[in-house]
Amino acid sequence: MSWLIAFFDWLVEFFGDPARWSGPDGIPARLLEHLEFSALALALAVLIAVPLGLLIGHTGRGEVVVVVSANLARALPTLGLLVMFVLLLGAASVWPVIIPLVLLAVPPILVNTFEGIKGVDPELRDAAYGMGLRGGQVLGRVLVPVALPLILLGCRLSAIQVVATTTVAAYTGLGGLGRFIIDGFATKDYARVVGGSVLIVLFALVVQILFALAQRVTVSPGVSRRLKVR
Amino acid sequence: GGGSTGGNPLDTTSAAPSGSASGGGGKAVVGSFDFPESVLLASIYAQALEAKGVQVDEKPNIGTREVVIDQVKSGGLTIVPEYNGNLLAFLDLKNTAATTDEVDTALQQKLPAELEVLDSSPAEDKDSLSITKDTQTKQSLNTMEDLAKVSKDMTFGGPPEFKERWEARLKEVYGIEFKEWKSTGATTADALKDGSIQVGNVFTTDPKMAANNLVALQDTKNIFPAQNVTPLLNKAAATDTIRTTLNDISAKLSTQSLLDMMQKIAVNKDEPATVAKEWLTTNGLG
Amino acid sequence: MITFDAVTKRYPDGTVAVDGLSLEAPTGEITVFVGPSGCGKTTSLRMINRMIDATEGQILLDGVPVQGIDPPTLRRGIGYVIQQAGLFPHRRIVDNVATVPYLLGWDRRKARARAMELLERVGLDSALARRYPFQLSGGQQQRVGVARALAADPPVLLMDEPFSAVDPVVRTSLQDELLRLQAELNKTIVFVTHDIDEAIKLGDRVAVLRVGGRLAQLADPKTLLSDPADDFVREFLGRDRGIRRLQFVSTAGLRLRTDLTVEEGFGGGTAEPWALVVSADGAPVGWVADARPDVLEPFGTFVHGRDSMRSALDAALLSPSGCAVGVDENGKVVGVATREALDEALAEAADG
Amino acid sequence: MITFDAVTKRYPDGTVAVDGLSLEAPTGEITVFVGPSGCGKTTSLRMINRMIDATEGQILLDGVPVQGIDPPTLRRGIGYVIQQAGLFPHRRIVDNVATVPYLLGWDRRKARARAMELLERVGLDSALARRYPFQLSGGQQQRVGVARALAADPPVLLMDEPFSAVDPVVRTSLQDELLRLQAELNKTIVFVTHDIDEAIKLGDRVAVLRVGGRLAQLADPKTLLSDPADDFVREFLGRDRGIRRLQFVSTAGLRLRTDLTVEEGFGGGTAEPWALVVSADGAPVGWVADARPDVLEPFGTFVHGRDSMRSALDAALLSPSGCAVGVDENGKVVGVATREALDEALAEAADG
Amino acid sequence: MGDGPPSIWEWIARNWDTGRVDSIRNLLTDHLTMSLVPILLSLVVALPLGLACVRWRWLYQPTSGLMNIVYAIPSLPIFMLLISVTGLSQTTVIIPLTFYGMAVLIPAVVDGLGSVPDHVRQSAVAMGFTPLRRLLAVELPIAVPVVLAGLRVVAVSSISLVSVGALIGQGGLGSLFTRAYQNPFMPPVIVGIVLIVALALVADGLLVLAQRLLTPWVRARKGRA
Ligand SMILES: Nc1ncnc2c1ncn2[C@@H]1O[C@H](COP(=O)(O)OP(=O)(O)OP(=O)(O)O)[C@@H](O)[C@H]1O
Ligand SMILES: Nc1ncnc2c1ncn2[C@@H]1O[C@H](COP(=O)(O)OP(=O)(O)OP(=O)(O)O)[C@@H](O)[C@H]1O
Ligand SMILES: [Mg+2]
Ligand SMILES: [Mg+2]
Repeated sequence: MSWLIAFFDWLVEFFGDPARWSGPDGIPARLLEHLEFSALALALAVLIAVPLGLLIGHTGRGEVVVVVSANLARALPTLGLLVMFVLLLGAASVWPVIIPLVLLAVPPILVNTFEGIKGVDPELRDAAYGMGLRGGQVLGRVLVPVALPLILLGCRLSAIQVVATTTVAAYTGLGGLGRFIIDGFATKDYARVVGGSVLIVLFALVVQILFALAQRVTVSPGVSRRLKVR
Repeated sequence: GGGSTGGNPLDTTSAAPSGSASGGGGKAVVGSFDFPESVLLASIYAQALEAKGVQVDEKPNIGTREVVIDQVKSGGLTIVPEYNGNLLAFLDLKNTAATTDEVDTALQQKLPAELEVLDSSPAEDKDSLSITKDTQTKQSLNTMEDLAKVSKDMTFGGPPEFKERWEARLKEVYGIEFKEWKSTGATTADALKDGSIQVGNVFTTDPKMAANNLVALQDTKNIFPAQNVTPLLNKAAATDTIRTTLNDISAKLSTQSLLDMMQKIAVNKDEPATVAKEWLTTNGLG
Repeated sequence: MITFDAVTKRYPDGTVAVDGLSLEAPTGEITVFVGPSGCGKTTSLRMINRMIDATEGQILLDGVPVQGIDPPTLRRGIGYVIQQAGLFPHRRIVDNVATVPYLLGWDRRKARARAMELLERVGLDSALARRYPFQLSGGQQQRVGVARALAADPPVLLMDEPFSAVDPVVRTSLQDELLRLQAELNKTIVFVTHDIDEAIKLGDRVAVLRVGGRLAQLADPKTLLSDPADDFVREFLGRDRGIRRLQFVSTAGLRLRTDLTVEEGFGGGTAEPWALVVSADGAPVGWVADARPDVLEPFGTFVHGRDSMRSALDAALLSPSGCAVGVDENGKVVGVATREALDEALAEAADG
Repeated sequence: MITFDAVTKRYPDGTVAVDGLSLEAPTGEITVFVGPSGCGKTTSLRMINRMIDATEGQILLDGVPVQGIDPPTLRRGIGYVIQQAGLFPHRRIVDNVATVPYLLGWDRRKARARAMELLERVGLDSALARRYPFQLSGGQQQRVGVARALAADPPVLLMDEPFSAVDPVVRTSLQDELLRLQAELNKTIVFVTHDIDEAIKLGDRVAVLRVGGRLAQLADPKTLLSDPADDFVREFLGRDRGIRRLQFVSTAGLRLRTDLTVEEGFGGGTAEPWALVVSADGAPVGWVADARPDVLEPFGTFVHGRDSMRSALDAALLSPSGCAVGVDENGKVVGVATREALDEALAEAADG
Repeated sequence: MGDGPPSIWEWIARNWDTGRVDSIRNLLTDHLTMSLVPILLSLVVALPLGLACVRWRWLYQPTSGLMNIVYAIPSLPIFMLLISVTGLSQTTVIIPLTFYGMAVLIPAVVDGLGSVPDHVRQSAVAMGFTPLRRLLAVELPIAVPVVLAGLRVVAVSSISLVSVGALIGQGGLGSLFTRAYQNPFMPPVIVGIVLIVALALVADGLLVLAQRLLTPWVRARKGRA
């Protein structure tokens, strides 16, 4: 119980402090930074992984590459990459943070996109070609809409991991909500650690909700089978 | 921001203090802060104690003072290489003691019951506000008083806890206020060099000072207290073996030897443990 | 007309799926490919719309080699129906049907109107048009598949075991539907099945393939049943070949006797051992034997002129009298086919 | 014997799947449940081994109510075969078959030996025993399913559409296999199918159910075909009822003429318009007409005494002579059934 | 000991086994402990929880919702908060990693049991399996491939996640990263990354091997186009 009370006290202390809500170390600024890092990393990952997944899933060539490289990328320690790129590129730019995050985000998107496309019923693919759709049309008008739930799932998993992991950016002196956590830990200000973590979890939940909404809007009810039968 | 640590329910923690001196050597957990010099000092302590038959457990690189002291209090750590001035500032922010003696005396009064400090070593590693030689020439800054005039346009960088401890004091004593405070951990020196900050908090024994052409501004009003290397102990776990061993080390340690050793670590990339061992052997303590 | 000219398909792994196939699928007729599993039916079919390219020989569409036509363009002019219908799950039924019109750049309104018309044509309620495929039963989906293939009014229709995933009752109704449609539309249809009954029911011509992709026999169903080219075909046709052949013999020429009926309620008999009791409105009621005038015996009927001799024979076998009752489309008795009359007709059929 | 005594099953959602069903499945016979989809066949079957519990009424196994028996114990004494075979994908074939013996605590060696014996019995090569299910064809899997159900030699076997997922050719061979096995083993079998042909082929007794789970008719197949209880059953039996009935009429009593054969190579004719040419070793070669002595016309054969009248009729219809050639088990001609002889036999059958 | 920084090979040779806590060898052992324990622990916990979720369907929604949240919490603050409870021990790292593992494995167990074809389950019932025996002898073995697939993800990501613990001084090989960061030097980073990836791949390979051995009945069926 005392745990819960302490937790609540911290939240009040953190969110209740008006100074927290402005300035370069305020919640809005940090949130924005966090959003920038995560969004940039995710966008890059999507730009890399989705086309690659589509290509490999569609042509059926390079399946082994996907599996192996996805596993390899999952195994890469983000902290290690972060340090490596700081040492290589200096701590001033955002790339030492963005590159590891992209590497983190690529595997789930790649694997899900690939599996999604590959998993489309071959009969469907056949029917599409049989009706005279060209390769690109088959991909864009049939395979992608049908595989969309899986593709979005991959993006969602990646987004959440990225949001949670962007925290580490603070270790090298960059901003984001991780600042609250690292600084709070350094000064043993648990209110800040807890407040920052709660912000990140909320952020992740908002991301989940956004993806759920995106799924509702973009995935055909015929695929999600959302409609009641009769 | 409120950095209050008072009333934190987690301050009294569970880990039981390791049982006090038992027969031969006893046991000790030697921890360190998350910067190389602290790791080096901890390694010196640990290896010296081992040589004396103490069973040592090392926990290097834990984090900041705020975290580490807690662990010493609770007994999670037995020994940490401390700096007397910073420790005092941590325990009593308002204290203005400056010289080694003043600081040590004040420290004895303020030290919580669970803790114990041993003799301070002559070796010292002071905090500083540092700037690049470039900035120094351009703006002709030499002292912290000079800095006060231009600081409003400057960005400061240092470890996160530095702001908590010094923001108010700097303003009060020198009238220094910065445009922005940035958290730069181990990269403060690099940040100074690439210009993302103009003033940084670097230790005077940090080899990066020389390597990056940095200069420390003179602390004319002595707000940065003496920073002699001083072992901090958990009283319950301290034994006489530990006390004598560590006091012997403190006696032999000098600022120059600290500088030399840090040079080996930073430039030659020798391992702290190796450097520590070397020093102990040379000084007949290993 | 679709012409296979010495077509061979060898897969990269060496499998010869089709071997020197030459045949013609005439315009406006249903040509059925039938044969055991793996005999190359699907391969043959898919070479027509170039889903698979022939290794040797060529396939001509009204005299034009398909190899010369860009595959997507070729395919848009050929309807294609497959087993699980292959409907696009993410599109509504109406849009599924309008797929090819959209591809051809038709105006949206026009394409949809066409789709609605076709849904009606294949016997689907227009309320289904706004549904998604998963909301339809298997048989309904299959109908949509047919409608979709017909959407751009292609002259040629390829159907690969389109009805084999639905249950027998639905299957029969889909077959009947297809025959009805074909009577209206007169497409050139190539139909693949492994079910010989389906082949015989639907085909104007049936091509029996044997494993290895060689043509065993190409003939109309009746000839196939009466003159199987070899033991393989005979075996494949299975039992009842003789009886099934009767399906192609009309009852139009079957001699009926009208003097064997008595009206219900009138006690009088006929000169023969059996008499058929007929109700006031002309419907058959039962046979009575001379010997036991009060017992009604079962009877069997066939629609004279429409049903085949198979039905007539069946009707005869259902009754102890050995006679089949001929009725008109409304079920009114038009006469009785005695065993002698049947024998006569059967003998004629066998000769012809 | 399995007895249904006024059994009703009402599902929690209110669906009445089985409604007051009373019938008996006699020991050592195959009782087939047949009916349209959703008529409660599966539900009825599963109430026997208590996979589903009856809402009202009771089911007796040799007079003992199944409700009183602990379900696992009950089930171990009842073989169960289903459509997808339901083999355990993670166990080798031999272990799949030995499942129930293992459950009953048999010694491992003994259980395996039993499994091997059964595999052979259902016609599977013992080399397959060490394979996993996915390495077998659908038909082979189904055979394993039967072997598994028989493993502990249960007196009762429940089969729920066991053969409906395999192709027609394999299906026929599985049915034949089952009949052969049953002739050896004499189990009490309850067999569910929606295919009336299968029901008629396999059943000693056929129970036709109508939707709502009510019994429409329970009879042996012959009676079912000749005397359908009502229009529902008649409709369900479909066309060819008369012809199919002949399946149950033996050709043993069919009168054969032996004076219509001529030996191959001998130019001489007979007094009749048709003569059957027979080779030196007694095999039929073809019919010759008096009018065209050098043209061999096709013929059809039946094994006299073994085949049914249906085969004989079919054989007759295959030939322009209108006569069926009777042969013995070795294919040697034993005589010719003329149309008159067939008519006679058919008339007799209709009367009987 | 020469002047100037050592080459990566010299550095490895020097640090491989110094007998101190931070020798590469010791870090490797620590790393293994801190990653293997959560992998095993999460499996042990997720199995019964997954079974419960299958048995009581209503449990699954809240459980998976909770696990989704757990998954969204960054590891770092949990490490930090746990220090006050579990101290500077490996437990501090093991606990959150176990939860992450559960977040992946519970759905895997549920999906795995869901992958048991209904006809297989039915025929097990019909042959007289008792519910427990059916679970152990039929359903769990068939669920193995799906569960193992989840376990592979857990293994690889646990091994890589342990390194974050370095930020509180408990990161196994991850401490090579913080060290190299504080005292800028590339070889430790490279060694750390390579060893972690190698560990992950070895673990993954072992699991693939385990899958081969445990599930000889699963073979990629080469479908034709
Ligand atoms: N892509 C391929 N590569 C190699 N061999 C193939 C390929 N596709 C089909 N085959 C082989 O070619 C032969 C004919 O295949 P096809 O699919 O045309 O048979 P089918 O008559 O349609 O059989 P089914 O009735 O089973 O559909 C088979 O032996 C098959 O195994
Ligand atoms: N668990 C259930 N809950 C509610 N209704 C059910 C359930 N199982 C079956 N039914 C209904 O009970 C009726 C009989 O089902 P059953 O499965 O016995 O039919 P069936 O004759 O085996 O059909 P099929 O030939 O399709 O297998 C159907 O209307 C079905 O929808
Ligand atoms: Mg095919
Ligand atoms: Mg059923």
